[in-house]
Amino acid sequence: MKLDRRIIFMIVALAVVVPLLFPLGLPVAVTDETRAVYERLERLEQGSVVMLSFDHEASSLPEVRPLAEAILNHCFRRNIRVVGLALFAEGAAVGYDILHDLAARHDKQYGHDYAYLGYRPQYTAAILGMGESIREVFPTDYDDTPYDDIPLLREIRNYGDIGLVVSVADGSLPTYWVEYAQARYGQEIIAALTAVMVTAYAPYVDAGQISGVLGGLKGAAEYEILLGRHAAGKRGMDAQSLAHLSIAVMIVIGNVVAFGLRRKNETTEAGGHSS
Amino acid sequence: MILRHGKMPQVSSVPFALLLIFFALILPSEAAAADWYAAERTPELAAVIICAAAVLVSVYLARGRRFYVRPLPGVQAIDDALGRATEMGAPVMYLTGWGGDLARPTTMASLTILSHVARRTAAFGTPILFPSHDPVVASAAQDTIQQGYAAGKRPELYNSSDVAFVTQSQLGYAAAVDGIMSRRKPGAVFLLGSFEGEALILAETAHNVGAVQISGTDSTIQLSFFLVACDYTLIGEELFAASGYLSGDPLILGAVRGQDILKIIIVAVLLIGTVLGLLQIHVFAEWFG
Amino acid sequence: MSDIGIWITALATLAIYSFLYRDNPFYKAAEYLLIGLTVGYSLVISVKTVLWPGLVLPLLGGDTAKIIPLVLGGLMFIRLVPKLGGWSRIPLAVYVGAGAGVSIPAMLKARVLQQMGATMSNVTTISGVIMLVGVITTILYFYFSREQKGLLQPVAKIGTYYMMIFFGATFGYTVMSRVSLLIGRMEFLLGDWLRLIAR
Amino acid sequence: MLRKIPVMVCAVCGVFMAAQYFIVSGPVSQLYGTVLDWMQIIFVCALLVGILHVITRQIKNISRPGPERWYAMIALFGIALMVVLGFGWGISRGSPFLWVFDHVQAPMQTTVFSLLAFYVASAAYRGFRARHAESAVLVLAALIVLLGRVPVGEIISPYVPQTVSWVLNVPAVAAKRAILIGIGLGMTATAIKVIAGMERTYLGSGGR
Repeated sequence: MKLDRRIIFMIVALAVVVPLLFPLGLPVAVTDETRAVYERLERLEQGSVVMLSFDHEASSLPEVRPLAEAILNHCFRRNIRVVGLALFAEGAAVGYDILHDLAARHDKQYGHDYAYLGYRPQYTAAILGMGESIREVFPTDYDDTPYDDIPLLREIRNYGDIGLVVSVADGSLPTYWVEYAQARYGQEIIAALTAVMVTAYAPYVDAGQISGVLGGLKGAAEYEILLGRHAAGKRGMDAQSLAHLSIAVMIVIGNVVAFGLRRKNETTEAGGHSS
Repeated sequence: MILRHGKMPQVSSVPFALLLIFFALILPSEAAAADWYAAERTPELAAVIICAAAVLVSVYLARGRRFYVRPLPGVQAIDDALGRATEMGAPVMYLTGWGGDLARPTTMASLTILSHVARRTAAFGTPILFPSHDPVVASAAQDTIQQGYAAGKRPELYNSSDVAFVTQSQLGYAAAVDGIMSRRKPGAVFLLGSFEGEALILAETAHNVGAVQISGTDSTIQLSFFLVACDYTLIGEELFAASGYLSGDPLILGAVRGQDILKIIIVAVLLIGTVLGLLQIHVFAEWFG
Repeated sequence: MSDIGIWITALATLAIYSFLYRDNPFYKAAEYLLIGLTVGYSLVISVKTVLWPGLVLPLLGGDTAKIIPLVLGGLMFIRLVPKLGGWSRIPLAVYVGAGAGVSIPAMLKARVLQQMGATMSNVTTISGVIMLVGVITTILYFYFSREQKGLLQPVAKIGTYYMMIFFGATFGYTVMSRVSLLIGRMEFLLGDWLRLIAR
Repeated sequence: MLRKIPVMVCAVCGVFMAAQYFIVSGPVSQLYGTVLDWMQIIFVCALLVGILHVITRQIKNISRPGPERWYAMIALFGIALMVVLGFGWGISRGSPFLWVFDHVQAPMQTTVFSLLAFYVASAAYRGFRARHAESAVLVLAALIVLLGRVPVGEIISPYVPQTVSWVLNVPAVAAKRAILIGIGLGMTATAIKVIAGMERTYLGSGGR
């Protein structure tokens, strides 16, 4: 059965739009993976420093923003200090916005509670360089203030002063954090990933090279539930469910149709090959 | 298939000398001069030495003979696809993906396969379209295709506007390639190299214009799409093996053989480590942690 | 967000979605605008945050050690003159060579040794055994020096099944990602723009 | 000369950068940091060269008659806009540069990417066929993850999410791990060949 692609497109669009307009309120259960990330951050001492790296392009913003916000809400609420940076050019502006927005929401002061270093290209060199000296890699912050003029940064030399690195990523960047910061300097890494990347990092989690993975819009919604906040991603979860369901149904229909055609072919021309 | 024996590039002796001096200094010093040698990194050093030895020795041995590489279904499909495009009187499109530059091993392997494809299409008189996201890759492809046509005695087939740099932007590249596909309607589309998010856009459009799609990539995420959307798919390392199989280049075949030896070593180590682990001897596995 | 901003964003979003119906001038205009903006953005960010503080300011401050990267970077620009293009191979060689050198021990440790260690460390559980079998059979699937006959055939077959599970799971997760992006855009169109849903 | 020098430079840089990993020494790690610094500068310069290519190409297109010239003008307008805003008013909070990024560039990129949600659906409909045992496993794994990772899976059965977790953490990890090992070996082999001067594709035309 040859179906116009546009009919399929329409089904997907409806599966997303309808539940956004008329929410179903499906329950969101928290997975162990998300809980592990939450508990790791709970174990950090107050005042310790988390390095949040915006390792993504602007194109994945709807997935990346809720993830970064969930982590930052947790950090700021627990008085954990945050140093932001970006290893992708487009992450630079996104991270700058998100960090300042969230800090304002929690009444945090720039230079004491958080700082934003900005962007460095060529991630291998940047990640390795920070293992020796962060000041060498970032002589100034994003707004051109010299590194040593920022009280929070003055206390930080290299990974030795960083409790945890969280890489918010839509691609292979956490691999570089593992290969260069974890393997070489023993830096602990957590990855907040778009859903598409989750399976790619499972081996690293299993081998203990990454301490935890927070995955996709669903992971962000779960995290907000753990934080006891009104789950911002919850409405999205209804749409997500319905869209998945409609695609699953299409896979099944496609197979049933193909199977039916094959049976028909076999009866008309015995032994004929299909596909 | 053309064997290129004796075309081995000259190996500079300087890096080998440097490597030798370095290792000669390092190896005996573990006990003596532990202050400047990072002793906790000995497992990595051992791994580097084993790998370098396996690869370099295999490449050296490959000079005089042709190592066997098992045939891969995707490779056999390449000639069929070229034949089909010729029958239809349609061109062939070849893409190396937005994810790779010239320094990436997959791009290098893909250009080797391109050289085979160019020679075959020259024999059939079928033109190749090669839009690229990277000016350096584009210029390397121009050389490769020109040489292939020349080897097939059809140098006049080459058209410089068919083999060109388009744009660096990922989605701009995808849109441009889509446009070329819907206008020129290639009979076969090769998607071999490092692909990212654009992979499915390209594969879907290729299906829409009725082309046979032969794909291969090292990106595990895009592989799941290629398996679903394309007619033949080379999985991960099969791309490297395919380039060796088609070119007969001793440099590539030697490296493939070297990696095969390493795989056997790894499987053996895994089995030994497991047995020792069951006997409660954990020291061995800890070296790897 | 200001109203003008919302309208501009909404129109740009709709211009791109119009491609789903078919290719059209609105989509093409949006596509080219996007190419221009991304190129301009990366130009500004890399000059202002990298080249300026990392090279120009130190040079103006008299840091003579920065002359080497200045020369290497300058040689890249020689590429623009086709006749002298060969000189750009020198910085390229530094880049590729240093990158290759750094990656050898790092790659072997993170991708090979640590993964082997994790595979061996918990074979006392059923899942551990299933894992070990999967790793070995999949590695052997990629053994090219012999035809997949005899013992190697069933082994490689098992490896294929493991890979299919992995690729299927990846496909599922990728759908999840792409749908999330669509949800994000729809929330914008229905919420910020049309105000049909609360934000 | 221009062929030999790069190969030597590449070899020396490669050997040094690999060797320093095993050496604990102040001057060595300082030199290593310096080389990393060079790599960043070279990368940015390569990027700028690429950007200049794009600009000259669009300028060429403007001089040609036909509809392409209008599109080229739009692209050049985009570049010029960001450059003028970025260098004129800076890139800090509240700058017009960031406004354009937030309101035009970022949402457009997101939208283009979200087109894939539709393509995924149509590919799933036509391509996901259980033709033989292997592809049946592929289809099944995709369906399980598709349903198991969203609330709807928990409604179908509480075992669905658990199954998904197991599938993701055991068989999928095994396959991915083997692929990682294989590609790791392939990349290492290539890196060794590059340093030894045997693999010269990166030098571009005429390198090999």
